[in-house]
Amino acid sequence: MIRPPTPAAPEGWSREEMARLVALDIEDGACVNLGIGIPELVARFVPPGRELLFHTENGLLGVGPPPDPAHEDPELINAGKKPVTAIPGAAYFHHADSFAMIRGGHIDVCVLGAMQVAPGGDLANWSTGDDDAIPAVGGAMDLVAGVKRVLVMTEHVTKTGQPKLVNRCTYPLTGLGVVSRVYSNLAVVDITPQGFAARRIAPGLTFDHVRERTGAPILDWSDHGV
Amino acid sequence: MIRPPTPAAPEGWSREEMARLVALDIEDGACVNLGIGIPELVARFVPPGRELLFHTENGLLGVGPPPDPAHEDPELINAGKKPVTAIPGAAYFHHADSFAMIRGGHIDVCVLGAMQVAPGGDLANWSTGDDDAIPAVGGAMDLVAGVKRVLVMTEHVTKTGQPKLVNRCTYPLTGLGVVSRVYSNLAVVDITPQGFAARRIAPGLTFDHVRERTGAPILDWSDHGV
Amino acid sequence: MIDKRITSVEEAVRDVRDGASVMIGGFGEAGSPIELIHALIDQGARGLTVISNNTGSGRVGLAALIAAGRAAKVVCSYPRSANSTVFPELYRAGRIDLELVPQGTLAERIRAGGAGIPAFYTPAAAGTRLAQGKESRRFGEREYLLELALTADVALVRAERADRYGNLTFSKTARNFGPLMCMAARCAIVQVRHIVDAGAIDPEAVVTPGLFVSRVVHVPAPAHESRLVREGAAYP
Amino acid sequence: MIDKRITSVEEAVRDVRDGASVMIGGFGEAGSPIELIHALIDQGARGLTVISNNTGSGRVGLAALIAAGRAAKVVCSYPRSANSTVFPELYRAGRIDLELVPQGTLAERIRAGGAGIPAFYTPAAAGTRLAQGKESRRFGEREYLLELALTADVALVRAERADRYGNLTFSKTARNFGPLMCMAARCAIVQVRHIVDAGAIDPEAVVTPGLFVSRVVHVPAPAHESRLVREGAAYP
Repeated sequence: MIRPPTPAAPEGWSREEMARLVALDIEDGACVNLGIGIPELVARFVPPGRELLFHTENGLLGVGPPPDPAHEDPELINAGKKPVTAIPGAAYFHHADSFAMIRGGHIDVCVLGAMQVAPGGDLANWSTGDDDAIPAVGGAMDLVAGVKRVLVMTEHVTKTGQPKLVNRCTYPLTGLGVVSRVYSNLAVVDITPQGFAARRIAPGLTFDHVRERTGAPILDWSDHGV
Repeated sequence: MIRPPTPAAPEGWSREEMARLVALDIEDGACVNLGIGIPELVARFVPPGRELLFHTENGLLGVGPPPDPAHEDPELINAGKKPVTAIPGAAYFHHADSFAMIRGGHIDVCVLGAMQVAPGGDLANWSTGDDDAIPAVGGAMDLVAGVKRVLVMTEHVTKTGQPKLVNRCTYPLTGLGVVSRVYSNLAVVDITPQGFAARRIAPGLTFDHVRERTGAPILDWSDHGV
Repeated sequence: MIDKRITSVEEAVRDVRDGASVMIGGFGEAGSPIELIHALIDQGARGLTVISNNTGSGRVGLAALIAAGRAAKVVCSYPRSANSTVFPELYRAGRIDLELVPQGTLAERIRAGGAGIPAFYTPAAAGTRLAQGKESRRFGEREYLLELALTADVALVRAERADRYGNLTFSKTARNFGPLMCMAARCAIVQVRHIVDAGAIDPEAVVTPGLFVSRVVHVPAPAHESRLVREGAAYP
Repeated sequence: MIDKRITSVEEAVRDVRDGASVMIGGFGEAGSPIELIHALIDQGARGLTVISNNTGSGRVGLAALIAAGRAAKVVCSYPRSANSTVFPELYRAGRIDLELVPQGTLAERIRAGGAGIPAFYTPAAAGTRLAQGKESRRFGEREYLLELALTADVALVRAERADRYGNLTFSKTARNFGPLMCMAARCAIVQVRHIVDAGAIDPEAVVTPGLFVSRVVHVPAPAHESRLVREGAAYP
């Protein structure tokens, strides 16, 4: 019996493991904005002894964990429009104040998804550029322009196996030279003056394995590359 | 015995009478900013049946009457730094919000003093322009640029008898073409496309008396001039 | 006596004209003034320019207004929704215009409109496709775009409490664009859960001072948009 | 644990450097952080650029800082006072620079600095002497001036309540420039009458969210500036 080709099994780190790596890299006391989707996982992995303050651009600093379903409030949501809670010490504010925080450099870290990242830190994460697609940008361009450190969490390649770390973004840009570091399922990759540099490789994988799945030159600055 | 010359006795309306005229001209429900000094008197003469909402640019909408001395609070003051009260229904806000109200056209009327007013509505009220004077502008330029209707309360002439309604302001301008109407001790004078026009003359005075003390052409649009 | 209370949502939106620009508060359903929007649908004004962060869910509220063909254009940061095809279908059919604006730029343009600032510079979208047709300028090391203020004829906003002066407080993240739209609209119409006596709102905690508000309508139990969407409701 | 509380005003201003730009809150005495200013005098930093609405009263607080010769320049809307000759004398002697800014423009420039807006247009001062040297531009029928954002190394601010996160509320008209200066300074230092537990400030009523604040100092009974001035006090 002939079986249809199946997508490759996920390899490298799981999403939870990626989120844990991101959380470990965020300094104690930081104000953090988590993008919609996978980045939301980061809040679960704040290391003991550290306190992060989570910001959501729809007007809350001090986002707490999701409520149990009985306590969901349609007026207390995050940017992904999911119910959240507010910690003691939280503050609500309007959208102009919220984006003043973002644009004014008062948010230390944001964690976003990506469609493509280029070696200079260019990010494309809002549109495929298809004529038929409904363009929708949300707050992504404001976040990458204003937040001090922009981290990206993403699968290393697309569902069809295309690299997301590329020489040049072919999708419409979200921002130019904005990304600091990429956390993929295969590697932690820094944006450096020399371009992409792998800082850490997922267990069981080789640097060559990562390089073959990266659409641009990449340096091996990982421990096992030293 | 020879006596030194004394200044002319005040003529025409008293300051309180001027304030009453101003108050009568402000529509029910208006938001009003009263300048420092004589304009503050206007609040005492709001006609029965009307409610005005007083704004002070240092962050309060809903200014109430002055407190009795035992209840003065150094943190509840007006733009002239005098103690005030807040009415039930008042709101406090910061300076950027306060001037958003002003600049954004949300204040209906402001009442200001003047050094000079020109026929096109130009106002000079912040500096004599003397080299030795310490320049200090406060919120006057923002007020005249943003408030919908700028009323001026002033003596018709200076202490030395010089007209304050002039062909051209010789003192540094506060704003160009901003004044709607002037309430002096001698007359109520509109700024019109034809220049100054006296709408009302103080009792016992003639239009000629006013004209002689005005440093620019002035029309007689008063009742007794019709 | 200053009293901005209006007896009904119908009365509150009665004079919205064809071709009006209408700011509509809310981020998703949080803060969306669903009863005012439904009243506007009933009222019938057409050719509207709608300024709102989203384009609505299901076939109620903002999505219903758009589905009814009343909006000629939307100015918006995120016109996609997991549970609504109303806007995409009209947009693909060329029957509605879209001005796509980054969310922070949208918020700041509305605030600028309310604050008498005709234009400002922002780094957001510099160097991207959304910079096309915009002036750019360097200040220091960076490139910024010139963005123009947004004002509107009318704002429809949902708040939590109001007094007769129109002083407002909001509820949690339902605040979002409401205070800004009240500033930027010539006529800000606000539906509130509670109307309280003057003085009942702590003057230190007023979010929107009354001078930004024209009309207040009491809607004590507003519909839950997400519940209506789950139930498959359509308006009217 | 995030905790912005500092044990003393001396400790709070210890690292202010010569030549620093320092925003100082207050409108007259309301909101003036007098204990922080006195600590800054004791600390000794010189050549400061002071950004403040006024230049102080008598010979205490801000006036004392200026009298001590610590300010090389002030950026200010109203540097005159009925009861202080400190600034006028230094200014006439050419020993201090002044950048005179209309009050609303000053507030908006500080907000812009905090909000990442490098520049904006305002109608205030267009066509006046204060427009000299500034770009002007028409939008619609009117002329506007381009105004640049203001930021600072340090802000000294007085507030009413703070929690460990630095969330703030203010007291009445002592709010004035405080929230804006907290936004615009790289290090915002705030003296407060009351320090409260996290959660004790209603999250709907927080005026300055904690991320704008670097340090909080408890000054339970701040001096009344006007009383000191009446008594003829001088600092130090």
